[in-house]
Amino acid sequence: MTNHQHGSGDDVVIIGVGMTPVGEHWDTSIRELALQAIKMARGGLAALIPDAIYVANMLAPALSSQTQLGALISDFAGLRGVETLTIEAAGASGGSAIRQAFMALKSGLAKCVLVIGVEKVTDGVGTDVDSALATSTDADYEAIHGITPTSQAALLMRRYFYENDAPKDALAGFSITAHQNAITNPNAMFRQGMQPVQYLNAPMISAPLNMFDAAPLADGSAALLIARADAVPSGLSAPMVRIIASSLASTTLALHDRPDMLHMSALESSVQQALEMSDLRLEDLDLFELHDQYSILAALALEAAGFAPRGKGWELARNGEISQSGSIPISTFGGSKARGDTGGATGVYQVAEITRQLQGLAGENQVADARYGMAQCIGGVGSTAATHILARIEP
Amino acid sequence: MTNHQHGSGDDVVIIGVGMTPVGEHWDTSIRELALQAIKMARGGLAALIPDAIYVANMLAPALSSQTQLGALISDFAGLRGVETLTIEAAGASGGSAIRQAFMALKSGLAKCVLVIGVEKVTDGVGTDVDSALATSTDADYEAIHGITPTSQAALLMRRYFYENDAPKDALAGFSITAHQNAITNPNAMFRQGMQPVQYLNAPMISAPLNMFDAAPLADGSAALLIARADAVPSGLSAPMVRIIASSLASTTLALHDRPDMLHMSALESSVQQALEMSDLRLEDLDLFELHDQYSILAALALEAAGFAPRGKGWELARNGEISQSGSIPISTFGGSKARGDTGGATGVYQVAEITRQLQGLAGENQVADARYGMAQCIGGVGSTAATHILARIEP
Amino acid sequence: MEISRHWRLAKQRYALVGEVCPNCEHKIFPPRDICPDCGEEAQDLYQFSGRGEVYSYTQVQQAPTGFEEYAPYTVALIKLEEGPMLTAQLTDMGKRPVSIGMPVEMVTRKLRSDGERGMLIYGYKFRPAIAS
Amino acid sequence: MEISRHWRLAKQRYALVGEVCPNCEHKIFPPRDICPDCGEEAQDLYQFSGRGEVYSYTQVQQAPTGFEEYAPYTVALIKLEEGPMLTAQLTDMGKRPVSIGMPVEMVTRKLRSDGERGMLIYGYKFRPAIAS
Ligand SMILES: [Zn+2]
Ligand SMILES: [Zn+2]
Repeated sequence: MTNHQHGSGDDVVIIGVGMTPVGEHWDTSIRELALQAIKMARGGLAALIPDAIYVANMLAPALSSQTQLGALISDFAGLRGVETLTIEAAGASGGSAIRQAFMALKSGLAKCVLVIGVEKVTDGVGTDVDSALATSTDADYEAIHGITPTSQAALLMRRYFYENDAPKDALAGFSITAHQNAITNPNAMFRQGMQPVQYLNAPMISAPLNMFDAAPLADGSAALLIARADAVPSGLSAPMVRIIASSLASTTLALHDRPDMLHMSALESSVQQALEMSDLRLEDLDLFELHDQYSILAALALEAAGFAPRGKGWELARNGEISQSGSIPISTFGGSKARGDTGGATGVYQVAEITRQLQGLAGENQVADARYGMAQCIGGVGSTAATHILARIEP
Repeated sequence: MTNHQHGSGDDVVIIGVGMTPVGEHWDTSIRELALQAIKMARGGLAALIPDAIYVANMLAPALSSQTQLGALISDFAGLRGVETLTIEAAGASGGSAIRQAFMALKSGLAKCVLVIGVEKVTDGVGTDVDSALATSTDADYEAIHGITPTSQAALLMRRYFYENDAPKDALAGFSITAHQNAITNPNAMFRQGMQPVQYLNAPMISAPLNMFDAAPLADGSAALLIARADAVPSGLSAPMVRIIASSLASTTLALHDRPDMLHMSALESSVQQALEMSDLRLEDLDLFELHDQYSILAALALEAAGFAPRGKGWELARNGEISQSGSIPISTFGGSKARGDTGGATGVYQVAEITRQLQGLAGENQVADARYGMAQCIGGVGSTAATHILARIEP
Repeated sequence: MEISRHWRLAKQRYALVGEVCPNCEHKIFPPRDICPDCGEEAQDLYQFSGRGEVYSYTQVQQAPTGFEEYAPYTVALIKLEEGPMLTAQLTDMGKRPVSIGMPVEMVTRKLRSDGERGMLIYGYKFRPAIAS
Repeated sequence: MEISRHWRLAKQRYALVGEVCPNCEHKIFPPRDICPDCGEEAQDLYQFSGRGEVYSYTQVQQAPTGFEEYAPYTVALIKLEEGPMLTAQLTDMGKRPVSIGMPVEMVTRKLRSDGERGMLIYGYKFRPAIAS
């Protein structure tokens, strides 16, 4: 294993983190929500003007009738004139924007990039939200049949249970763990925890997928101030965290086009690439913020990454290995499931949360002695996957 | 002036170009349209698998109910699995995607990137198209008042005429030149040319802006295969062209928020940055593909770049300086005005056309001895501007 | 919305016309210009039989805009006997329970109505196979 | 669409309430959290007089969805007497020709109707100034 402590000038480091609470922000517009996260991320560094601002978003064109979020948000944040654009890869938008920031910084053409994930779901109502979500499926051959990401996850779930002969509550542990971890996360939407019996009695929303198998879609914004090591200002108040690997991979957009849909190839290859880039092995990772928008996706993500053999991902949720003190903690602040799912902003929340863990600033959610964390967000039910590995910088 | 012939390994070169005709492609879906351009760009280089595919698009979420174009198009093009995402900055999407490719290549994390601009306008009808275009304005404070980019251009035009005391037909030359150049462009939508009298008699679509002051919005796709010099395969059939400068800048999204709206600050600063990066002066440029979606924007772009003093951009269109043999040829294949406006794909068409010019493959549209060309596409009426400078590589 | 798109897709949606790769003989649906198996151009039309079996299924409770009148409805992944998989609704089920592996056949039905403009879109759904 | 958004913006739209920067005294409309002039937080509410003049104007022939019933209509950039510029429709013009520099004042009118759900959105438009 490489020693990641010998830094060089083109190292990519996170120097500021901001997250708004996730929930229904009826009184807050998309620009205001983004600004809240930006202010936190820029904290005491207001004098540091980012060279570029990348906005990750998937729903604003449909739900807020708004494009050009880059210019809108940059100007509203008092950063008029900056290089800016919007990046979209559905639920993988956030990780994709971080990937672009990583490359911009590595190129040396930017010294400091601000990445903002923002989603304002409550600008839409009722069936319009479901339609907007369905745009991440194949419009011509999936959405036209009345399908949504939720029903696609249910199709995967039913097949998974059929092939692996899993018990009815096989996935319950993902929900229970996420809700447990959210209790102490002030940004989380659900902080009451949940019991196994609640899972068993939960109403179906797309059988066999029940209410606790799906994450609530809600408003939220997270921001990261990321810089090259040779451009980091002195006197930072919090420890820095390094992004040591970054990758983005895809597969078919349509679920039915995949030769083997229970094998999440984009997730697998993005993890392989990230491990190779970081020169780490899976065992070196202390936590894994995966995209648990649906319980089944958590199981499949663990399998694709290699933490469990095919068909056995659900067992990790049964025996405590994904809990805060387990062998591979996931959703340490509640994940999409209990923190709330913020669409295209998800990947930015994940990296922000891992940063808190590696800084040792995770409070009651702290994973003991966390040195390496991996984040993975996905677009659609596995069409795109962005994976990042972060490392603690020893003081 | 720097000698741009001493290449180095991280030089960014265009090794493949594809453009579909612009028009109403009723029978072609967005994925098929993109594939047509990709096939041309990859030409004899099918063995070269790009490391990343960036899709530039602004209207698909609204008009085709489709997001995740990256995964959709990559898979359909036989490039399943590749790193891919969508970039949006309204009309500047195309140039923004090229900018991201430029940085990815400079970083060394990618050796070859495929950039695809695609817009499928005819998936929408009537007022839905105008609504989709209006998403590039400020939804809360502009679009809600019934404004569209066309009426914003008209507001700029009326004020411009008022302040500069310009004659009624001051901008006619932009249309006439563009239509003249399009006659010999097989990809152009309008190939009949036009006469001054047609401009004078044209119906108003948003007075004082007439039918010939606005570009027709239509379907089209353009693609660029871009590589690092150290990864270029041998035996290319066409000369290569180098991207020697790349920049992206912004200003306020809302027109009313700009302290001086006839001064296009994003356009100006992106040109300044590109000139500085290329170590060129304006006089060194042999052509300028500007974003002439509206005639007034052409005049303002020439002023912002420095080709004319404030309020005098229109005079360049009067005395032939923007024509094929003038001092600064623009819209050499018809521009958005006569080739057709393809929304987020525009910037990719522009760079593809400049490539043809610098390769000496522009046929009857050839600008004599073209060595340096500049492309600039803009989002909204000047909210975002992406500028690139390309150089011929001497054989 | 999107009138031209639905017109364009009518052949595939009404008649289940896909392609066969002239190179590797892989059958392709939905249609593509490039064979996903061998990378060659695949443009020979192929008429599918419309027979297949249920690979997975679920019941949609919360329908997107344009599908409200049908909710709840059952969507499924159907593996066609020629090989390809597709997404479609199940119809004409009566009281029959759905199961994985169940034989089904294609029928043409109304897929959705486009509220404001009143456009109706037709295409394939699948029902229990009457005979194999 | 977007019911909460329009509810949220009602104060600005009905009453032309913006902000004044506590630092540089710049008047701000539309409202912002950060003063574009000096970069300070700007959150002191400020009631604009509603008087201003036409900076530019045009007539919209081809209206976006939701505005068809008003077309053709005149949109303008209005420079408020306190400094800021905004975008709004002109109304109650009668036969009076519009011109740059024309004094106008704010009134509240229906901005658009949201077809399917029948929601009406009200807000500021500007008419020729009756008295200055
Ligand atoms: Zn084949
Ligand atoms: Zn101030």
